[in-house]
Amino acid sequence: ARYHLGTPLTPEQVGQYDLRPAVLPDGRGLPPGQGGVEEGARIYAERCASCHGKSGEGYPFNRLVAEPFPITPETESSQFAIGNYWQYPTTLFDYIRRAMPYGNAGSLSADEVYALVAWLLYQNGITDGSQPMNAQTLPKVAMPARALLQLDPETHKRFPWLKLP
Amino acid sequence: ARYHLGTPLTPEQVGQYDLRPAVLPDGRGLPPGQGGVEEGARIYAERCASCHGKSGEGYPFNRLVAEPFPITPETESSQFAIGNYWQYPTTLFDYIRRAMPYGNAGSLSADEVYALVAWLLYQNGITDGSQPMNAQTLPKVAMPARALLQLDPETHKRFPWLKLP
Amino acid sequence: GGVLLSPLLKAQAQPKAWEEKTLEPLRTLGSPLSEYGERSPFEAEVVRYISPNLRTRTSGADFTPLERLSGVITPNGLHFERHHGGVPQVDPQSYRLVIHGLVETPLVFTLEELRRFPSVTRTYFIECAGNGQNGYRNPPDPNLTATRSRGLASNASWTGVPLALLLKEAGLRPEARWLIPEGVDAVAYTRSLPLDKAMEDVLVAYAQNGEALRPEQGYPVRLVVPGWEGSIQVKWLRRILVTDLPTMSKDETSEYTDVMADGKLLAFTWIMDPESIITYPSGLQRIQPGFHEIRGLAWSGYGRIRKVEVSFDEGRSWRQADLEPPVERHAFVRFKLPWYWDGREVVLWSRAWDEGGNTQPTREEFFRKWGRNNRYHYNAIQAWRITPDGRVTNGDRPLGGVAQRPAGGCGGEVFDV
Amino acid sequence: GGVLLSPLLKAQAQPKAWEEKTLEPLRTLGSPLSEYGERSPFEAEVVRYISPNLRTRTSGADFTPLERLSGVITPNGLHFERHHGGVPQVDPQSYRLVIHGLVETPLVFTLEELRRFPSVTRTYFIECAGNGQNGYRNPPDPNLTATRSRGLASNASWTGVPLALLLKEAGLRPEARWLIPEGVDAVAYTRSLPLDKAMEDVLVAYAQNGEALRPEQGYPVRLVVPGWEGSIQVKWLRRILVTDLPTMSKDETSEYTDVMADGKLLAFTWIMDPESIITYPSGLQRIQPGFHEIRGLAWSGYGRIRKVEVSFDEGRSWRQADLEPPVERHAFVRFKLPWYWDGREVVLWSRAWDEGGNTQPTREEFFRKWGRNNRYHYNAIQAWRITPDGRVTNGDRPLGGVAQRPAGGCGGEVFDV
Ligand code: HEC
Ligand code: HEC
Ligand SMILES: [Ca+2]
Ligand SMILES: [Ca+2]
Ligand SMILES: [Ca+2]
Ligand SMILES: [Ca+2]
Ligand SMILES: [Ca+2]
Ligand SMILES: [Ca+2]
Ligand SMILES: [Co+2]
Ligand SMILES: [Co+2]
Repeated sequence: ARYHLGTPLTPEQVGQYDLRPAVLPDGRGLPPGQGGVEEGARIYAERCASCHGKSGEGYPFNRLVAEPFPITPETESSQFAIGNYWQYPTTLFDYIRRAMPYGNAGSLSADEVYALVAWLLYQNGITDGSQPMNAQTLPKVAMPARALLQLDPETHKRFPWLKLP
Repeated sequence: ARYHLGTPLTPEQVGQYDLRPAVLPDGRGLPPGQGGVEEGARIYAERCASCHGKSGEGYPFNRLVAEPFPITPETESSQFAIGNYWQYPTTLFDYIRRAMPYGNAGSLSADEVYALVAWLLYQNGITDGSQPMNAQTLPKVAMPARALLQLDPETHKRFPWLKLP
Repeated sequence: GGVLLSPLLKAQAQPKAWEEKTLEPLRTLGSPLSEYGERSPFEAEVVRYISPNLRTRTSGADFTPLERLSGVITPNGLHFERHHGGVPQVDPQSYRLVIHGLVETPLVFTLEELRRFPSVTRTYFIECAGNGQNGYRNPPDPNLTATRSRGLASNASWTGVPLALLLKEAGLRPEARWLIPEGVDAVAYTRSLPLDKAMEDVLVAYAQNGEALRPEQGYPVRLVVPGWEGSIQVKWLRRILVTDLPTMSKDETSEYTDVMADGKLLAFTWIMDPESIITYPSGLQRIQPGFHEIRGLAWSGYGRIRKVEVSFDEGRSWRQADLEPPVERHAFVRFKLPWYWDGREVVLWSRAWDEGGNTQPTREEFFRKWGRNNRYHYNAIQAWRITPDGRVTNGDRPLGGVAQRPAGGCGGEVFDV
Repeated sequence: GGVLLSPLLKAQAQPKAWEEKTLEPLRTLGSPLSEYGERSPFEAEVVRYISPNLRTRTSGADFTPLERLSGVITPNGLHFERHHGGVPQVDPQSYRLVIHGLVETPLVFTLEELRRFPSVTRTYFIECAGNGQNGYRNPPDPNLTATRSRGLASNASWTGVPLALLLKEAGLRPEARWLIPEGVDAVAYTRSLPLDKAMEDVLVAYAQNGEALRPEQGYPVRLVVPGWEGSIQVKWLRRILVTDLPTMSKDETSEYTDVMADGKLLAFTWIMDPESIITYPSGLQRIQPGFHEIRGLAWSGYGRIRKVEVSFDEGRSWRQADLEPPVERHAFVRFKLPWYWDGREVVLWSRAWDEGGNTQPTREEFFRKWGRNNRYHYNAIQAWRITPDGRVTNGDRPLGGVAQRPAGGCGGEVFDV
């Protein structure tokens, strides 16, 4: 501290300010709790379907469900969605907790978010839906598009230490 | 003409556009016509006094009448006016024609402007009021402050050819 | 008389040298002093372009009207917009920035405290990774304008505190590698930013072209990440988590991840490639034969622009344009080339070169590398065709293959479904 | 535990680390896209200063709020104003510029034609010759602010056509020496400008900070005369008479003519002397002990600023401030100096040096040359006094002699009677 500006925060204060913690690909930031496909389907219908379509096919807003095959250069960009394009399962929890339902984020419990994540992964053909999602299971889900992901070569040149999780 | 942009004007067109010609210190730009102190006093009372005071003493707008001695560094700047500060008689015609009465410029005839100029010079003690003002007489009036006027030395350095009229 | 005849004729050929209205302002007093000036009412139609699809969207983008502007400064009212949850209204009194995670002392700053730190003012472009998205259309849109071609980019003089100073104030732990900045908008927008870049030149900015940031650009505080894609320059910045891993947020995985022609997905394509756009003459303008100054803008995320070239024969030969000084790093540069149009059909191209030796590809070259269904980082040469009637239209060449239009992505023009 | 104790204590000493309101924007969607952005409503009180005497005046001036701004660009809505017949509203369609007099071919230009010429964009300050007028007060006004001290100056990126090109287009006759530019306002404002300067760097400008000129700055076209007093940079330009004599117009004789201490009157004091003003900390601000970055603006009509010095002991010793790049000719430069205030009373001075070796005088030195009743070209060092309570007031020293306040002149603060 060289300028003596800013006020130190206690760990408690940091926790209070950290309303929608960032979830990291290794699972840090995931809360206790869990949820499965069935509750997910129910919550989805209630809280999400009006914007993302009955089964996640999209409209008026983003498509959420795709084939579980990663995209190819021929895939229309309107088809890009969780199943074929998302590369990390943890992103789902992170984003739904921080931003959804749109305009009313923060209104879902941790269990509800886990359930929605479980349903969306299942609906996208990525999981078989048998396992509830929680802080242990979610980070282990393998996303098909991850196999296609590489670091931009220019970024690699500039930051040789940088590795994708 | 290297770019062939812009439209040439005939002398007639230039004349029409030159609504309030610039008056130069040698009298160029002054129109035919003339006017004397008496008409000047009458027109002043009608058209000017409401803004510049009954006898040109100012209020709500500029003071127009001062002692016919040039200002000194001790003269309050609120006392600066035609008699003690203006350096060229032609400026009076030029400015009244182009700008006065304020908000209604262009409404005075050449004779009327000459008359106002005659009255203002007389009122400031610069002329004895016996001569009507016109394109011949006006440029010859000697303004006391002209004797104090010098070119800014920095301007002289930069433009050695430049001389004050 | 003979000498004057030709100018006389020209004067008479014109409808009228001036109008009654030309002289009107001389007749009445104008407006008094005012506390905050507005534009002339005659400029009211110079506005950002909002796609008809997106007029009421709180997640979308609009475009700076590049061809209506001069010089390199983007006026604050016309800086392009891109947001994912609408423009929040933030009270500067209650505003806070928190730095926490792998630091010695988590700190909270008020706006006033941020402003007390040593400040830096620099001119930087900000460009959406989706800029140029209309270039993915095939066949090209004949009615493309410079605005719709490259208007998701703007340039401003930003003032703020170097992020490095704030991080040092909190004290970095040795394991720290990444920063996760977060916005205080309705989607708590987040991205991952390598600590190295932050220590180099990232600003925690509070002013834009001299005044406080505009709400659309993050009032009261945003990140400015020189040369990098706009989406990483988090606005309405409420906190920065210092950590050892990137978060792989929604906006760095389901958006702003690039689909390449070889089938790969590229993560973290942060640096914006060199770019240029001729703004005059440009799409939907109409010109007369005679002298014109070709004008345009160039910029690059790799540093300074070194030169801009203009071709009148689809790249067979090039003429070098003048660059208007000062030519700043990671900032718009105005280029200019005097030109006499003889009235014959012509196609204009421009390409920028930066100090790293990078330049812009043709469309064909671009798509050899980037996927046809990608939505980002299009920086191929933009062509303008001038037909003998003086009309300017999109001169881009159609590509082989299927007809297509981009969907999703930065949301500049299309529904994101 | 022990290590954390001190930060903990500090955190508890503060009223609250954040407020409920801090988190509010996370809860609701923000505003959708908009065509022309406005300032945050929280910035509404950052406005130009209009003297209570002049609120409704159509001849007067108002001040740029220098201490509320960052960097060097003056936002267009806050550029200082000065006019003699109100701000006319000019229709760009009917607008014309005529060049006549000692030319081969008198020409009339439409705005579109002016824009077709080769263009130049440069950042230049414009300063009213009456800037600093409050410095003529004796004793000094203790409540002076940076705005009221030096706010009749602003800085913008101007785009236009070099006047030289228009003059060459009309063709100059050999006797031509002077230009008489005229405005299309209610007083048909005129001045005299030597042809030499016009051929050097004068612009016929149509854009300001990227967009069209603002009405108060001459929409659609004004002169920009780099480094010279603002009053010669004629706005709403309707014509230029080319001639062999200056006109000695009202505004170069009854205004903007300088009364010197030796009793002489100086005509044509065009070049603006070097100037600097500390904007932070400055008059009526209040600061806390601890770190501060002293910030200010400097400029000179003689060219580039070479250095700015700050004194903490009324000129006995000086520290050199940092100049923020790019340092441009005839433009505002931002200077900065890191400083730790120990809470003891101190007086801050700044002085600018330009590339011609010119600097600013003290008040005493200034008045040895300039008349005490002059109203223009005040550029003496501005002092700010900081008292132990952190309040900043005018630190200028009273002069001997009679009490006085300026009257008339640029009309910035006083009635012109
Ligand atoms: C009122 C409309 C609305 C509702 C209700 C809504 N969403 Fe969304 N959703 C959106 C919008 C708009 C976006 C795009 C935001 C952006 O542009 O970043 C989005 C984006 C998403 C995305 C990211 C899609 C992608 O590929 O980028 C996911 C996942 C998502 N929503 C899940 C949900 C879930 C789960 C719910 C219910 C809990 C939900 N949404 C409810 C409007 C809505
Ligand atoms: C409605 C108010 C008004 C009326 C009527 C008016 N004036 Fe003025 N006059 C002004 C104002 C305001 C100014 C200062 C303009 C400026 O700031 O440049 C002024 C300035 C002048 C000046 C320049 C003073 C100086 O020393 O700078 C002269 C001379 C003058 N007026 C003469 C006249 C005459 C002659 C008339 C009548 C034909 C007239 N005025 C009528 C308002 C008025
Ligand atoms: Ca496609
Ligand atoms: Ca006095
Ligand atoms: Ca998406
Ligand atoms: Ca680009
Ligand atoms: Ca006066
Ligand atoms: Ca000055
Ligand atoms: Co990218
Ligand atoms: Co002067």
